[in-house]
Amino acid sequence: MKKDLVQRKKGVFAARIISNHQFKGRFCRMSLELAGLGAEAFETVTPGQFAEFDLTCASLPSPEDVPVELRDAIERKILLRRPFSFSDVRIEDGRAIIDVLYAVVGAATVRMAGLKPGDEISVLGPLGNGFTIPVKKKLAILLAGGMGAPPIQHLAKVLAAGFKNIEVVTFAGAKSSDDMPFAVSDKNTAIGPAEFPDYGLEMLIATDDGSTGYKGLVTECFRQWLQTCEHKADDTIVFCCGPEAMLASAAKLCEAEGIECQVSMERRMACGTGLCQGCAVECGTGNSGQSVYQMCCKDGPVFDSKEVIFDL
Amino acid sequence: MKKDLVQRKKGVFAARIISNHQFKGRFCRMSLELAGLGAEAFETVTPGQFAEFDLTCASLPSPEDVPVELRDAIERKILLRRPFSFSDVRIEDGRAIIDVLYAVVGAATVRMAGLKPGDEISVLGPLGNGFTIPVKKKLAILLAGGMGAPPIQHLAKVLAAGFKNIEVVTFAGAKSSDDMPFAVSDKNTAIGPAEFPDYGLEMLIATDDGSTGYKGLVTECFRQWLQTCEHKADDTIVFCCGPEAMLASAAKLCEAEGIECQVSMERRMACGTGLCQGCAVECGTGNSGQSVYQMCCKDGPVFDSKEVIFDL
Amino acid sequence: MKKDVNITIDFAGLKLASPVFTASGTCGYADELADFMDINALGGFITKSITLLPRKGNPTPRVVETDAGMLNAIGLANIGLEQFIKEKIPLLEKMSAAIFVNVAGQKIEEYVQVTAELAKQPAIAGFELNISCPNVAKGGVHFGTDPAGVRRITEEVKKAAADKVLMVKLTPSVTDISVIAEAAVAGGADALSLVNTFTAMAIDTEKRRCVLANRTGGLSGPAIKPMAIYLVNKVYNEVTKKSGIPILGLGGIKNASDAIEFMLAGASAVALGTYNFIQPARAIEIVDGIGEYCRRNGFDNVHQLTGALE
Amino acid sequence: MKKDVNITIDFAGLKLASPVFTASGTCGYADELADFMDINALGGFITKSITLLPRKGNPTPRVVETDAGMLNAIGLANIGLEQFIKEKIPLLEKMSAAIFVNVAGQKIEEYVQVTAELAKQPAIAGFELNISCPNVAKGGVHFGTDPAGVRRITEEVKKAAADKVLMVKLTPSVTDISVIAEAAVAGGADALSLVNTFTAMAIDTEKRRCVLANRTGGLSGPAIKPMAIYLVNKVYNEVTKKSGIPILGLGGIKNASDAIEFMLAGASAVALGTYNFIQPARAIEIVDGIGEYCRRNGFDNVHQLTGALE
Ligand SMILES: Cc1cc2nc3c(=O)[nH]c(=O)nc-3n(C[C@H](O)[C@H](O)[C@H](O)COP(=O)(O)OP(=O)(O)OC[C@H]3O[C@@H](n4cnc5c(N)ncnc54)[C@H](O)[C@@H]3O)c2cc1C
Ligand SMILES: Cc1cc2nc3c(=O)[nH]c(=O)nc-3n(C[C@H](O)[C@H](O)[C@H](O)COP(=O)(O)OP(=O)(O)OC[C@H]3O[C@@H](n4cnc5c(N)ncnc54)[C@H](O)[C@@H]3O)c2cc1C
Ligand SMILES: Cc1cc2nc3c(=O)[nH]c(=O)nc-3n(C[C@H](O)[C@H](O)[C@H](O)COP(=O)(O)O)c2cc1C
Ligand SMILES: Cc1cc2nc3c(=O)[nH]c(=O)nc-3n(C[C@H](O)[C@H](O)[C@H](O)COP(=O)(O)O)c2cc1C
Ligand code: FES
Ligand code: FES
Repeated sequence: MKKDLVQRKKGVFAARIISNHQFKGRFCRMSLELAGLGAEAFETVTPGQFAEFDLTCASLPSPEDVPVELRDAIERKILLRRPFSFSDVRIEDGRAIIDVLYAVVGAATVRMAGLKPGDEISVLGPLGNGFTIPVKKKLAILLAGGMGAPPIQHLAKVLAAGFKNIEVVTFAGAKSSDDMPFAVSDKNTAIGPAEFPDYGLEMLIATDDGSTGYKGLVTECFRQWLQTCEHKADDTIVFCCGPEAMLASAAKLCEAEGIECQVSMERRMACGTGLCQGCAVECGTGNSGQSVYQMCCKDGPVFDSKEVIFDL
Repeated sequence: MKKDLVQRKKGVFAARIISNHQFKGRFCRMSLELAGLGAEAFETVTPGQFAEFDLTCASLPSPEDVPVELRDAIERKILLRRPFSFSDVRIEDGRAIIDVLYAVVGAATVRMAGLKPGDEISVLGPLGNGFTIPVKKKLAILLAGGMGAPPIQHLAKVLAAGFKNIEVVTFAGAKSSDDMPFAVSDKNTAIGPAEFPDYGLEMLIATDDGSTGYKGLVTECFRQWLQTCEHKADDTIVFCCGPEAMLASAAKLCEAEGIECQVSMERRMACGTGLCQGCAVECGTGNSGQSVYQMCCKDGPVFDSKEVIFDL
Repeated sequence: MKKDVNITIDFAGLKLASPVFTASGTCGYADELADFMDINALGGFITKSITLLPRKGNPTPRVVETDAGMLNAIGLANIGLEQFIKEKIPLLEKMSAAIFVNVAGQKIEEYVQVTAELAKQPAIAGFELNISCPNVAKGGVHFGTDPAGVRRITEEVKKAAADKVLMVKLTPSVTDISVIAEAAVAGGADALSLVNTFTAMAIDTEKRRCVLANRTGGLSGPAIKPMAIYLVNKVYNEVTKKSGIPILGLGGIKNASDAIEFMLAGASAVALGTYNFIQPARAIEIVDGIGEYCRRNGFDNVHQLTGALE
Repeated sequence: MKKDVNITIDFAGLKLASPVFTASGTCGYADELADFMDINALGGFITKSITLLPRKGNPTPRVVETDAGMLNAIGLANIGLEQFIKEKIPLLEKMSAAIFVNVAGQKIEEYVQVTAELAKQPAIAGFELNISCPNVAKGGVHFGTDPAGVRRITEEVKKAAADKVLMVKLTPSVTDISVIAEAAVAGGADALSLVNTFTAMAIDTEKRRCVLANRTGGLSGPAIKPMAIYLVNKVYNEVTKKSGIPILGLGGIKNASDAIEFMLAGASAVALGTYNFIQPARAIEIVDGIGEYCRRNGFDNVHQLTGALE
């Protein structure tokens, strides 16, 4: 089975856009298809892993079609790939289909939003280490903050499909309803993004301004919920992805409660493959008081929250 | 009529691609449409004028779809606009339609070939000075070498349409049949590109390798033809566009024969508007033996051949 | 909501309509740009380098594109002092922007002579001393790399400039630009402009020849911006902040956001160079964009941006 | 039709499989790149800078993209000499490419100590002396700008390097790079590599803060290529051509065509840096592309390209 192993390693693959559309404000969904070796490489992706997309070949829209605040930014001649995690990866007819949920925030994502079905981009991946699901847990709590949603969605699906004995509760937070990177039910309550209910999972929503769901930080919503939770800390695990402040506060809470917590970190990346040492995440080294930098792309992006010294 | 004048001045305009396709080897034809002020500005274009296209926004094809010899070149992050003359400009329903005939030769033209109907690019123009048609001439000889064809086609049409009293003979040359930037009749004789016969003009073709028409340089073909020509030198004018060596040899021949000759020059351009002084064409200053640099973009691109000191 | 922002600036004693200039050698003699924008909203306008005698400049090719940049080796092509006064001053007189004449030469005496002659012209607000052009065999960048030389030429030209503003344009290609800036200030410079282009080369691999007839050229455009920002910030912190001498920042500016980077780094005004070629109305769009930025961020006076980097 | 081209080269006495290296700090410890290509077709492999003691490097953000380039301020993060020998040498031993260890430090003694220790390792072919890193407070680029200092450090390290090849990596940010190159050669350098990154800065205008935690960083990538080509050509013409010392050319190489530009300008070999991040198999594609170019242009030996500029 040596051949098999070699073929499944990460690589640079051509991916074809199947669909790509802006569905709400600056948020877009894109599906990509990889065949052959690419499909094999992406077959075994775990939630939290990511890929680096080369968007330099994509066209730029007319300035009028670009939000005013991005017009200067998009004139930069881009060079580097961009990291994206997946909201789902599946195999259909021997091809890997990758779903990406993304926000248009700058020079590369503006170009990305202009990709059309049939267009091809170069994808480097899969990269990094995803979430680890310890089979003996009984409760998994998923926390998604803002654009941290995609890998959490991916994880929710994997848990629903393959870990029937683990109960899953999901929390999603954002500044306001408009900043939720998915559709929210018009009941303005804790009924979640399109995908989550599909997986039959419980979902709670929090917004800073109360425009949907709980009014306040998602970590505060989670904290209150936890007080009513009947599972033992030992049987529980928390998975988070979102802004660093949110990860830090979830980590602190979990540490206090003795709950295992995995956080997916984000850093500016030049390579995504461990070559450049650009994506440093400061991590403690036991009780020595010393710290080292680990690489977000290679050692992460998912870390045990107790290791990370958050950069706030 | 002051307002009119102001509106017709050159400017930066959005142009919409109407059609764009590769029709033979590396040669493509594109039609663009300009509305409003753009249409007014381009209404009065004369053959030999040009515009600067911003192609930085256009997408890049997959490397496999690019000729091997261009694969490295197209990785350059392009910055500057690119100059193109027109093979035709016409007004339809108040819009200006511009036809461009171009060759895919590098980073910008590869992107250009990927533009699709409906896409928009920014066009700066019209620029430079085109050919001047002295009404009292009786014979106009048009010489097109390789990619020098577009403005000559444009000129042929204008002559056919508006100067019935001027007889027109066209010569088109290239290295070989494949390097002719237009379809050639399968009779392998002096029957010309698609557009020329439409205008009812006589057309002679020369190829260095004899693959179509006269075997030899187009200027040599012209020289031989001239010996049989019955018009007086004074009644004759020659218009040329093509490689500098061809222009130089046509200029020399015309000077010897006492025939007026206008040449359309090509230079690497950074601005196209006279700002950078990059596109210098060396020109004599009468009998002083002195020379000055004139700007191809602003003083040309069409020059009286007697002025130019060719750079060979 | 729209707060009134004052975008006029005081630049070495000159009252300018805005902090945006067009850079020497990239804006013709203003008539070319006037086709595309209202040039009176510009704060300043800097001519192509003027030398005592007319210069043809270098043979062609003189320009070539590189990644996010371009090389030029124009070679200080210009019509010379006499014709400049006769033909161009009347054009420039009509502009409301402050006119700076960029002065170049092969010997100090030449700089002095050109400056002294032009100092008599009321249409001219000041001079930009080009001791940093990489594209000429003599003079140019050679003057700009030796501190004692910089000080001396600045002193001499300052005398010739009489009551006009003297701005010294620095080359980026030195080990420590602050030493050169210090020398220019010591010599009496009223303002500094940085940066000029970086010496560079492009090779045509098929012909195995340099693309430019002059072999080397000056690199400009977005590619150089991060280096230019660094150099402006360095000179601001180490030299001009304490002496109060304004910096004209340039090098790779594309848009208002880039211009603001320069101001935050320490520039009092900015100049647009290569991008004039791509978007000939961009200089004015930058004026508007800077005003917009001030409004959005609660600055009521554009000069508050200068050095406002945390 | 396909002529056999010899793409092996002699580089300062080392027989290399090809003239293509991967550049320090951009290729990990080789295992990362091995996922993407056959690293044995590389001529040489240069490690991240190694210092005597481990260095954490700078806080984050350490990288930011700029037009056609990027800034990095990694800060010489590395595991230190001891761990390098224990953990990385066994990995590197398996490679057939010539292994160069990039050596950095804050004092000459540190450079000497690291070099002397590593000179005992048979897996190592040579050293690249980093006297040009812009991202550390002490040492780094400061060593690289003073000719006397460059000569001294080269002499000292040369002794410690024993029979290994000593390559000195030059900073581009000096007034006259040939003076520095001359000093390195006088100090006993067996080869020169140029260029390292250019000091630069990027500002986040919304936060009014430098993007990099370290404020400044080193500019690399396609943006710098025309400057790097010029500097290689200058050092080749003025210094190494006569002394026969080979140059490793780098700075902004994207593909074979860029690599060939460097060789025509005077480099004997080239190194790929930033582009490893974008196309991790590119170094090998460049090896192939150079061979193809030689074939097409009638060169039967790749070394014929060196300095073949008209
Ligand atoms: C492992 C990983 C997974 C990711 N997954 C997703 C995803 O699924 N969906 C999604 O929309 N985005 C995701 N991102 C973020 C995404 O990579 C960036 O939004 C994208 O690179 C922005 O590119 P741009 O050129 O459009 O914006 P730029 O012009 O590069 O930047 C826009 C703004 O964002 C800031 N910025 C850019 N990158 C970072 C960064 N890494 N950290 C902090 N600030 C930054 C810039 O300062 C600027 O203000 C992920 C990032 C990482 C590291
Ligand atoms: C006034 C004018 C009118 C033109 N009209 C047309 C036209 O109608 N149709 C058309 O196909 N082309 C025309 N051109 C040429 C066209 O501008 C170039 O082919 C185009 O800019 C190439 O861009 P690129 O990025 O694809 O190639 P690049 O990568 O820039 O260059 C490709 C190759 O061409 C060479 N090259 C590029 N520009 C020039 C130049 N100006 N002079 C000499 N060599 C050069 C380069 O050295 C390189 O070998 C015209 C040029 C001028 C100045
Ligand atoms: C084509 C061209 C010509 C130039 N000519 C001059 C000149 O004559 N004198 C001068 O001091 N600078 C000259 N410069 C330098 C510019 O004024 C400016 O310093 C440089 O281009 C950096 O700015 P940019 O990146 O915005 O172009 C020239 C630049 C270009 C591109
Ligand atoms: C992320 C990064 C880290 C680097 N680290 C080092 C280093 O440790 N030592 C060194 O001598 N050069 C280092 N360099 C410089 C490169 O080796 C090279 O000189 C420079 O990047 C120019 O080449 P490029 O444009 O191909 O990247 C680094 C460059 C980058 C981009
Ligand atoms: S992004 Fe380069 S090491 Fe992580
Ligand atoms: S192209 Fe700039 S002056 Fe002609």
